[in-house]
Amino acid sequence: MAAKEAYNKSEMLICSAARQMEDGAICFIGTGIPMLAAALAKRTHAPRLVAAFEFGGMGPDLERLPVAVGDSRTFHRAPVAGSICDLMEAAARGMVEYGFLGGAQIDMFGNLNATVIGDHDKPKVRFPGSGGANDIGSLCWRTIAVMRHGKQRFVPRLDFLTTAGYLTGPGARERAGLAPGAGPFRVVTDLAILGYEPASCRMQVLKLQPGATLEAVRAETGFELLVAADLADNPPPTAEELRLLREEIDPEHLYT
Amino acid sequence: MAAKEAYNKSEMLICSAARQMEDGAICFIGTGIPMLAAALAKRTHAPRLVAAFEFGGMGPDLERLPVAVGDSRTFHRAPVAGSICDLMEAAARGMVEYGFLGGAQIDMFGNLNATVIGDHDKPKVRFPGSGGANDIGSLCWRTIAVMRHGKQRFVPRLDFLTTAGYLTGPGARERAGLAPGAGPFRVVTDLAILGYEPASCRMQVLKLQPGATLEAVRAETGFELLVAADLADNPPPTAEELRLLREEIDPEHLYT
Amino acid sequence: MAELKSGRGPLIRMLPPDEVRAWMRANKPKGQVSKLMTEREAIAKFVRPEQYVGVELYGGVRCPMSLVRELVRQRIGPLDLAGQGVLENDMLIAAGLVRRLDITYHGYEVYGTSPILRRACESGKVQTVEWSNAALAWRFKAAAMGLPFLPVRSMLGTGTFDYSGAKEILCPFTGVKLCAIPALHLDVGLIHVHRADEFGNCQIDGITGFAAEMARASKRLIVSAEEIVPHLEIQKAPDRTLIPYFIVDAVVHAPGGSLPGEMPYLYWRDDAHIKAYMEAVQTEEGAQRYLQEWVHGTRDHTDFVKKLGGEKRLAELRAEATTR
Amino acid sequence: MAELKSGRGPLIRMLPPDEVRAWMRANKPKGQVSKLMTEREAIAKFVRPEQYVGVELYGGVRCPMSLVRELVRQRIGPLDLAGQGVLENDMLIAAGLVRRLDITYHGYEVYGTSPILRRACESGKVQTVEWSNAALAWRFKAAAMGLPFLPVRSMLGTGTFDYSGAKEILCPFTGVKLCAIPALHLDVGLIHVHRADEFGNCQIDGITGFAAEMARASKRLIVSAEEIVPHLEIQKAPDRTLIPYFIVDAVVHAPGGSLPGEMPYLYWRDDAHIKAYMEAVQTEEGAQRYLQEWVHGTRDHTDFVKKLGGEKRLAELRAEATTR
Repeated sequence: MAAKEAYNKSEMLICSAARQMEDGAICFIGTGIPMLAAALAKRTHAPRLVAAFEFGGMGPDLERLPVAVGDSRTFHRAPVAGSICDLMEAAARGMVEYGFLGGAQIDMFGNLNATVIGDHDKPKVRFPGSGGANDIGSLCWRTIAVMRHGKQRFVPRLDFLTTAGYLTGPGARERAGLAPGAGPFRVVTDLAILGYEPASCRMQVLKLQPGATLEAVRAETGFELLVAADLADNPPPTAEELRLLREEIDPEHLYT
Repeated sequence: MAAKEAYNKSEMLICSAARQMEDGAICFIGTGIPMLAAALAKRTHAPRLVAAFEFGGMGPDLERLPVAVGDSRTFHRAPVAGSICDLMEAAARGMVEYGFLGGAQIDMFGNLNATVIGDHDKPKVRFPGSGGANDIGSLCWRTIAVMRHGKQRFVPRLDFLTTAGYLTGPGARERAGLAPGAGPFRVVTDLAILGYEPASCRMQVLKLQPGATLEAVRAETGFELLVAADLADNPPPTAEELRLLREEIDPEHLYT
Repeated sequence: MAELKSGRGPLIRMLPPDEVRAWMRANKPKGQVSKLMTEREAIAKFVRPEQYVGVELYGGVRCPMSLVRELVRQRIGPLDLAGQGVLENDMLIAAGLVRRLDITYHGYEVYGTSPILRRACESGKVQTVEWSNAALAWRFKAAAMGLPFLPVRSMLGTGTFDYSGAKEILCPFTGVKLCAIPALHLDVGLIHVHRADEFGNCQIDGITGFAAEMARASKRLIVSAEEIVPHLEIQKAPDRTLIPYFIVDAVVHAPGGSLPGEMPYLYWRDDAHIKAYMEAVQTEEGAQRYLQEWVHGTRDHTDFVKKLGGEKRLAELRAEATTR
Repeated sequence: MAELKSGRGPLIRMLPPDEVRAWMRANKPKGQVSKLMTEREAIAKFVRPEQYVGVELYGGVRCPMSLVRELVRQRIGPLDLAGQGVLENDMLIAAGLVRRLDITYHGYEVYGTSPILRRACESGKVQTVEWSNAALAWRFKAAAMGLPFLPVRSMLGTGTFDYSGAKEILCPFTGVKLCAIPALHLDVGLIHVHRADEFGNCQIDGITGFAAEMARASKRLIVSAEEIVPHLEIQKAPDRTLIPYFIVDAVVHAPGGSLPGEMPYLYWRDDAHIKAYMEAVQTEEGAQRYLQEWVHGTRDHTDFVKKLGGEKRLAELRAEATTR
């Protein structure tokens, strides 16, 4: 690989996440990687992507990168600056296709923990908590988790189930009262792009990141992974993606 | 009575209704007599009266008389131009003290009919329906009905119960699920000012309009009326009230 | 729970939210695309017989009259109606296009009851289900929130409840009795606004009535606007976008679209015309004559405004508009 | 219904709406009276130990920091908190004033978890009850609607539900399972706005977060405003009044009141200060040193702004503000 095309893990995550976004769709975006990914997607294959931010901003130009999901850049030159209820209720009505999520732990059904390690009332580690994640996981059609791969993150059993993935498997979301037809869609990590096998709702490897092997992915995953029949390689960030990211989107390297 | 102090029934109703309003209170106002009464009250004893209109206007100056509960005069120079949910929910929170109501029929518990005469599905007469009346009767602390007296209006049994008064008597509102401590407060007619006897929730005559007798009130009422121990006379419109009404509030005599 | 009552309904319209969710996902464009079209195109494209339709605001104020007249011109019916509206619903009923009505108030305010409603109901031609004003707005709000129902504290204990489609429930936290009202989704909603861009981002000046809720409760939403503005104007004040583009299906340019009703801050209502209308509709024949002359007798909204007196009459009504 | 679950709670705050109704009737002035006062007067007048308090917005944006600092200065606690807020709640917890927290998100967004929250929770000093962001906003909305609860479609099936005070219910119309969340009334709400008049009519520019709902859910509402404007300015645009006077109890003039956070369109956040804060609070001692220097070490908000760099620093942050 030429020197100018060297890239770090963050850049790979951002480019991989950007590629999951669809033109003309509404996506809930959180702080950090999803914001960069959305900014990148808007400048590449998805100019009409509508980035939605849970506190009310919707469809900003993303000329300058927001640093908080409520800051003024989340509604700069946007068609809408509304309220949290407004946007969450739009999601409840089925208007929001994608939601980006993160977390400290994920299980094979795409359930996420962003609350605690250990006992809830006397936790070993207290994380920030659900925030909008639970709502995004409950209300959006498809959620995309972006995380670093690792056994302490891809766990057989969550310490706490903050945000619904497929819960205990097929039909479990619907039995819990969540709207049908929705759920986890992708997990983007530094080692792979993962999806879910429709019949079992279990996580499966779809693509390997450049340089990663299936063995490496398995070694960093605490539960049994399925593998897609057409397992493919995720292409590395292109020179243009990296240029946009470094020169236009995050020139001050706030995030990368 | 001097000629210049002659007045018609509408004027008497308006002046009587205006006197029921309290300074610094929020009152739901409907089209017609309540609007004139509110405009008069603001110019006399209640300059800080806040007239609220169900479609969102609140606290207008009432310099020009609204002709509809949603027109632009209901929020002219007002602090708030909101929405129907906004104002109705403020009433649900206990913020609205008074509500004015009208109707085709009223019973001894202050229940009102503004829906039909005869069978609901094949009515003899179809009236406009509840509109905001049912909400005002359910949510405001005290409602004031303004009606012409007459046996066909003051009836022993309503054809249809559009808006809750005291329903079947003491405790009935609470049993139905309505918030406690609220209910009908006054009935202003061309013959009398009526209230409700607290123990029985039954309508009682508080004051007689100028020239009216208790016998006349009873003759025009289709149910047994209680009479306040301190039955008094309601003073006729003052020269100043009439002047304001005729010269400032409704100079084109749209309503009087 | 045996003692909890239900209104006898019927529920003219009750869509499961999950069905609507899937419909919204499949049918609403989520990117910003131009939706500008004529009133004729918009009505022909989105309104079908047997549908459930609603209009906003009320009392001849900011009313989508140009769209309603076009609906009458195209004679699309029978329709079910969400029942708020003085001139709009009145005209649709007069045109014989209405089958059932979720009524809350239908009358002429100070001018009393509607002879058109009276004839329709007293003859049994139009079936009514009763609601309060707020209950109907809250039913839209339930739909706007993506919920199948909302609890409210109106209607309890009354005939309005008994002849509605509401149900009593008990609060799971406090045990108090509440009135549960079902979400109300429109097949087509009609709203007139002050300004919109080509994508459907809308601003309203003054009270907003139940526009925010009804717009979000509409499967198809046709917006008419006094003014079509460049997108940049919307972008400069995104906090004024009451109705966002992604819930709008058609944007129709209609200056004077609320006539003969009022448009706050822009023009006052045409009282002479409204009075003439009210006199005309006292009889069935008069009502039909009015429709013939003012609706079928005008090609489109521009033609209607011209017939009303054109720019000269508009200037008079603008002069009477309420100021800021 | 036996299979329906309840979160294990506890409900830190659940007031019967009828009690709040009566309280609102008795205690809120409904006419327009001046409520201008200093931050010191407002906090001293309305905040008491053992109360349930909440702030808006979130993430160091339009945050009522001047009021929160004054609350810390007056050392009023223990308090229960509605848990949204990066800098505000963090500072109140650091000051040892918080007992229980209805948490949804408490962290530094891109900068990660809050060491202050970690120390408070991991030591068991602060008890948390879990909610989602929207659930907390909807709990305020329930209170704003005068209801004891709202049904929602979040939280179901998760530990967030299990460790909340929510309950499962069945929709009386469709039979679908829903999450019922109880109304959340604040004893005192703190909100920072762009402009207000002396009576408390408030305008906000940009996103409104959960200001409309939280304001209406507050028994006492203290508003700080960048600018106090003549009532006439409010009257000329009554459709911009997001928070009406009759729900406001105190109006405090606080230019730069959101600092070190951002105020949309007016000034960008003071990143240097926020980073220094985040470094300081890595240790308990550092957190106390920060409070000593920047809160107790400043007399009032004016003094705080002066210490931050006064007009010169403000001018820099204004230059970085997002444009329209």
